[in-house]
Amino acid sequence: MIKWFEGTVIENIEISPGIYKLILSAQDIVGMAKSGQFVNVYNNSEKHLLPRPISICEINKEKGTLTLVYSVVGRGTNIISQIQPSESIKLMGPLGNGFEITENHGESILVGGGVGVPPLLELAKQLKGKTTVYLGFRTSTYLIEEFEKYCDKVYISTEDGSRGIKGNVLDLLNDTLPKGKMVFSCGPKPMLRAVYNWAKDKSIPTQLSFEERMACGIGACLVCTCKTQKENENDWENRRVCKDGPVFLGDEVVWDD
Amino acid sequence: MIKWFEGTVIENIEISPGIYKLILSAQDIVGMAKSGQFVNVYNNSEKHLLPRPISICEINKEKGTLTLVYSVVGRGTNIISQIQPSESIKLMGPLGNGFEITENHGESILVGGGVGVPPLLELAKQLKGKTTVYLGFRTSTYLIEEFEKYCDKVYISTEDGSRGIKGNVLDLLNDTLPKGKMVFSCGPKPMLRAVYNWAKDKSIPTQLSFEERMACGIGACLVCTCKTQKENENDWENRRVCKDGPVFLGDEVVWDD
Amino acid sequence: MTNLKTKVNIAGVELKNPVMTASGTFGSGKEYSEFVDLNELGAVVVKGVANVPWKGNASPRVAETYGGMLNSVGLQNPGVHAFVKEDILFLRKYDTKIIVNIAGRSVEDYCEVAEVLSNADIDMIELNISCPNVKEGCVSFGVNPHTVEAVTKEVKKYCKQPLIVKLSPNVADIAEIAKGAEAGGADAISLINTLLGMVIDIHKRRPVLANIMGGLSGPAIKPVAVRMVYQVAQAVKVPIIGMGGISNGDDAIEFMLAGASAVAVGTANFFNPRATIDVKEGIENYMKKYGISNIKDIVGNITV
Amino acid sequence: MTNLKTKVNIAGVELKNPVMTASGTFGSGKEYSEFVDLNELGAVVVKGVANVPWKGNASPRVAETYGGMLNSVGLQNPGVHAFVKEDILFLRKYDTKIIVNIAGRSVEDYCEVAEVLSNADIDMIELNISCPNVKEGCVSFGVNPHTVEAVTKEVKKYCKQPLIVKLSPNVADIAEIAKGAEAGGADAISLINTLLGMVIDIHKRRPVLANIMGGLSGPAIKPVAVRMVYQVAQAVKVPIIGMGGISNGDDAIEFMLAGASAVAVGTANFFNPRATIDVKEGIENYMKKYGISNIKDIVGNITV
Ligand SMILES: Cc1cc2nc3c(=O)[nH]c(=O)nc-3n(C[C@H](O)[C@H](O)[C@H](O)COP(=O)(O)OP(=O)(O)OC[C@H]3O[C@@H](n4cnc5c(N)ncnc54)[C@H](O)[C@@H]3O)c2cc1C
Ligand SMILES: Cc1cc2nc3c(=O)[nH]c(=O)nc-3n(C[C@H](O)[C@H](O)[C@H](O)COP(=O)(O)OP(=O)(O)OC[C@H]3O[C@@H](n4cnc5c(N)ncnc54)[C@H](O)[C@@H]3O)c2cc1C
Ligand SMILES: Cc1cc2nc3c(=O)[nH]c(=O)nc-3n(C[C@H](O)[C@H](O)[C@H](O)COP(=O)(O)O)c2cc1C
Ligand SMILES: Cc1cc2nc3c(=O)[nH]c(=O)nc-3n(C[C@H](O)[C@H](O)[C@H](O)COP(=O)(O)O)c2cc1C
Ligand code: FES
Ligand code: FES
Repeated sequence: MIKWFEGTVIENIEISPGIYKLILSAQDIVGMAKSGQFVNVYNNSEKHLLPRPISICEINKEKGTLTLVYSVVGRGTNIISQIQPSESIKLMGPLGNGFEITENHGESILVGGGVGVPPLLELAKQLKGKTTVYLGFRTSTYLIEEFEKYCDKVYISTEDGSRGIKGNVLDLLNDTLPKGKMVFSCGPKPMLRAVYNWAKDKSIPTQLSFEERMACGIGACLVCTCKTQKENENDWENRRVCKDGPVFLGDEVVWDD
Repeated sequence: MIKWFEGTVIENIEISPGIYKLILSAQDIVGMAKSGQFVNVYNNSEKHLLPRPISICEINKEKGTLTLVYSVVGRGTNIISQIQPSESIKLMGPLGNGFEITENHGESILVGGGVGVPPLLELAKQLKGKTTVYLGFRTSTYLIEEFEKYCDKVYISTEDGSRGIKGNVLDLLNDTLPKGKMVFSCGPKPMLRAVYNWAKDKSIPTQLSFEERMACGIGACLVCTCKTQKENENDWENRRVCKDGPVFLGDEVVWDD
Repeated sequence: MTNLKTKVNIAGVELKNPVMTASGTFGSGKEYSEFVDLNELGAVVVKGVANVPWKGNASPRVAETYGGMLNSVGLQNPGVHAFVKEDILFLRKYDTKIIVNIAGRSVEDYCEVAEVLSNADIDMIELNISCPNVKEGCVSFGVNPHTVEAVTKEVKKYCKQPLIVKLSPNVADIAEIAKGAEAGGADAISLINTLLGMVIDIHKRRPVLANIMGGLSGPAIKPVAVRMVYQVAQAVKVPIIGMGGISNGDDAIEFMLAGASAVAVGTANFFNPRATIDVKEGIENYMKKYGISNIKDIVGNITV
Repeated sequence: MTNLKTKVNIAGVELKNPVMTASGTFGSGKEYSEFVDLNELGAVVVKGVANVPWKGNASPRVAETYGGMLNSVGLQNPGVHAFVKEDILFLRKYDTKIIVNIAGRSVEDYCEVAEVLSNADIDMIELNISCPNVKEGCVSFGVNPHTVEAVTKEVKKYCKQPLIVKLSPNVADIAEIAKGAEAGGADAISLINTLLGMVIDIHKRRPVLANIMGGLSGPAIKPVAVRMVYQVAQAVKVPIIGMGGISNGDDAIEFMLAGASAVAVGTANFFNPRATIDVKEGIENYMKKYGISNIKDIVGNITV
């Protein structure tokens, strides 16, 4: 069941330049939420109307809270960043399919880039086997300590070399050549493609979380699509990132553009 | 010189159900402002864009403040009513021609209806001779004490008879048959027409303040018009309420609709 | 005022109230049924279906604008056969009317869909000759009154249910187009579809939409929609279903006063998933406030 | 980046920057000169003038809408003779170009105004065949490419200054209309004028505007305007002046990327009297940010 409700803001702080951590009381949905799912954040502004999709970064079942970590890139996220503790905010969630966690994946490889980093945190917490994490940032980094708490190894890259290696997560993967039973990745499409190709080459299956511009967030309007292979057919179809995704298997995605 | 500037809110309180008194620090314009002029109040909402014209109710030159008294009727005035002291608000003013006060009008008759009452207060303060005031309200009344301070006689009508006589200002005029050298009036057009006809019958000249929907407020867009007689011609023209008005002589107005 | 009469009759089909969903914004009803009791709606108008599955346009397909949005979905749909198999059964569980929006690239396409649907358990067909996001067919049928008449007449032959013709606002004279639809046998007219628009990402220096242009919907277009409903109401006798930016009861009343017998809620669902219900309740509140017992007394009831 | 080249050349007239005022929203410049240094503007486009004084429509003439407004001024103006006597002298005190928008009820009317203006000290003439608020003439000329061509050709005969033709967005195919204007000899094309719209007061149950319908302007219409500028830029060779909802520099850049060589600011003046200056400065900031030294490099420079 997807819920549409008012969440109460517990904390909304800048954890890195332009990056905010928003903790929400969202009892209604924490019980259902999975890692890799997202919520739609509605806003009070009247100039723009569409909700903003933000991934779930952490789920705290005891406290009944969700943590979202988001980058302020435009009008909507800017408005969200100004919400004060104890104010309430309209939310819809949990949305999307989320990552598929089997009993024991054995060794898992997590690869996140930019705002693709936060959705991997809850996943990292829940994965049972050994987890190696690759996080790529432009300059400033965030959530590293949290990942270090839950993961066996955390590799970092920054574009300017200010922390970890200078380069991107692909450089890290090629440097360290991790082994694993599943790659989980979230980030910009070019990165996902590179991660997919890297993993395919090593015959490691991939679960990739996509971003696409959305309107409804629940599969009704068909504006958010990912080109995927049709089962048992030499044909493709446009599937809904918000409902059938955001997580797709790397092998089902048509990587032509 | 018309100024466009940020005024600071000193007080913004409900003085009667749905009627607010807004005191603004507006040093820039108090020196120039006249009774019967108005200001444009810009708003922070993004759903509606046009400024709201509100008459100047009081001018305090020592304190450098303006008082506006307004009724909350829709989205814009509702937003204005929520502004808190010490917040600032974009204003443009003083706008319009204002009432024409000659050295001594002798006896003046002031007639205000609804939100046409506030603009008469500053006028009442400034008029030198005897002033008789007629104020018409729907149910609740406001600013009466202030008028009583500055005027020789204040008559009140309410539609429900809750204060003063039950009826309207025309009933009051007809009951009391005041004498005067000038009638100043502000209120809804049907009231202005009735006041004009009443005064004309008694050969008393009228200065009438009109309301019209506006956009620019400074005479540039021509959306706010009052049909007036052309001088020395058997023809009429549409004059701008915001620039050529809001005060017109009753005799120059074409009363055909 | 205990008994508000909110029923409206569109071409012989009685809706319990005038509130519908706008095609393409409400899927086939299932997704929004988590937030909205579909029994409360006059009708559910489902996403356009064609004779065969359509893949739709490339992504991105949406761009937000001031008071609205552009979409360039391009009528992605699983085809009428999949629709008939999967969606009707779900909707029939609810006490609401089912209206199916149909898309085509040629008159034959439209007729084929209409034929399949004429034997399906649905209440009305809405002919979409107004989608700006598909190159062939669709909107090109919608900009000339003679073509509108011809395509309406042809499709009508295959319909057992009443036929609504949905008009494009991207025309110089909407009343002429509406007359064409009426002359072709339309049982009702719905309008407006989206206005053709474009948004450019000034930082990437390219259009936001992969398809370059898209259809503008939402509150921003409401004045254009109200005007067109009013113009069409003066020009035709068939009932009108009004839409374009309706977000609350007051908006719906505005369309009904302009001459619409029913209304549809589209983009508003995206920013308020319960928009349809808010519209319905808002209409009832207006009726109570002004002591209007029968909703029919609102339709076209303005003094000009 | 100390030397930003912001000059643009429209049909031989060099503007110091691409920012103009939109006709009808800026009077004859005097009112806004209290807030804006007119020397900072590329051009002032004045309110439409006709051969004789026009009284305009009845009041109310304005209705606010979501992200925009309707107006139904109906081209009230004191006539070209009064204009020539009073307003040119004022504007000539400033180092800015003067563009005069002309209105008419017939081709002869337009020609008469053009003839008077051709001997006046102004820089360009803008032919308004797109005002939705006047019944005769005006918009009726603007909806058919052949009429547009014919009226342009005729008026052009009387113009000594370059002629801009201003197009109506209330058409099915704006590119065809633009081609008509170009074929008729237009030296430049400006667009868009307002979209025809209507607002109903649901409490009084009557249209807000005395004239029933009016022209929709403001941010709400921007996506439609950008789309039309883009379409026209693909269709004609003459320079384009883009307008419709421009409120800041980013909006202006969007129009220029779509293909406009210059832009005009209309409704934004009403909610921000310094909008023209903000637009000008915003354009400069964009140029600096992206290291664009010559503004001409922005025009039409998108990847589709
Ligand atoms: C499933 C999903 C999960 C996401 N999770 C996160 C997250 O955890 N943290 C985070 O910082 N960001 C996340 N994003 C991206 C986030 O949604 C956008 O950054 C945000 O919508 C931008 O809104 P804006 O108003 O600030 O930007 P603007 O550019 O002003 O937005 C304009 C429009 O474009 C849309 N848009 C702009 N950028 C994106 C984008 N990258 N993806 C989707 N829509 C976009 C907006 O929603 C809006 O409709 C996620 C996106 C998706 C689809
Ligand atoms: C010169 C002048 C002086 C005024 N002085 C006062 C005053 O001192 N106190 C006071 O309470 N009101 C005054 N008014 C009326 C006041 O401007 C409107 O009540 C106000 O604009 C309503 O805005 P809204 O958003 O709350 O209402 P809405 O109805 O939501 O406004 C919608 C649009 O209509 C316009 N509008 C609505 N009603 C009026 C109206 N009566 N006159 C002009 N425009 C209107 C709004 O400005 C806006 O553009 C004055 C109007 C004018 C023209
Ligand atoms: C995402 C989206 C998809 C749409 N798909 C269709 C469609 O398939 N068929 C159709 O006739 N109209 C379609 N429309 C148009 C709407 O039904 C409606 O006419 C238009 O959006 C105006 O109403 P609104 O402003 O309330 O959204 C679509 C609109 C949107 C926003
Ligand atoms: C109040 C008003 C009056 C206008 N008068 C004219 C006019 O006289 N001639 C003309 O060609 N356009 C006129 N227009 C149209 C504008 O010049 C412009 O094309 C339109 O408003 C779109 O731009 P905007 O959204 O920036 O306002 C007028 C617009 C408004 C709002
Ligand atoms: S956002 Fe509507 S289907 Fe995905
Ligand atoms: S409001 Fe623009 S002229 Fe009066």
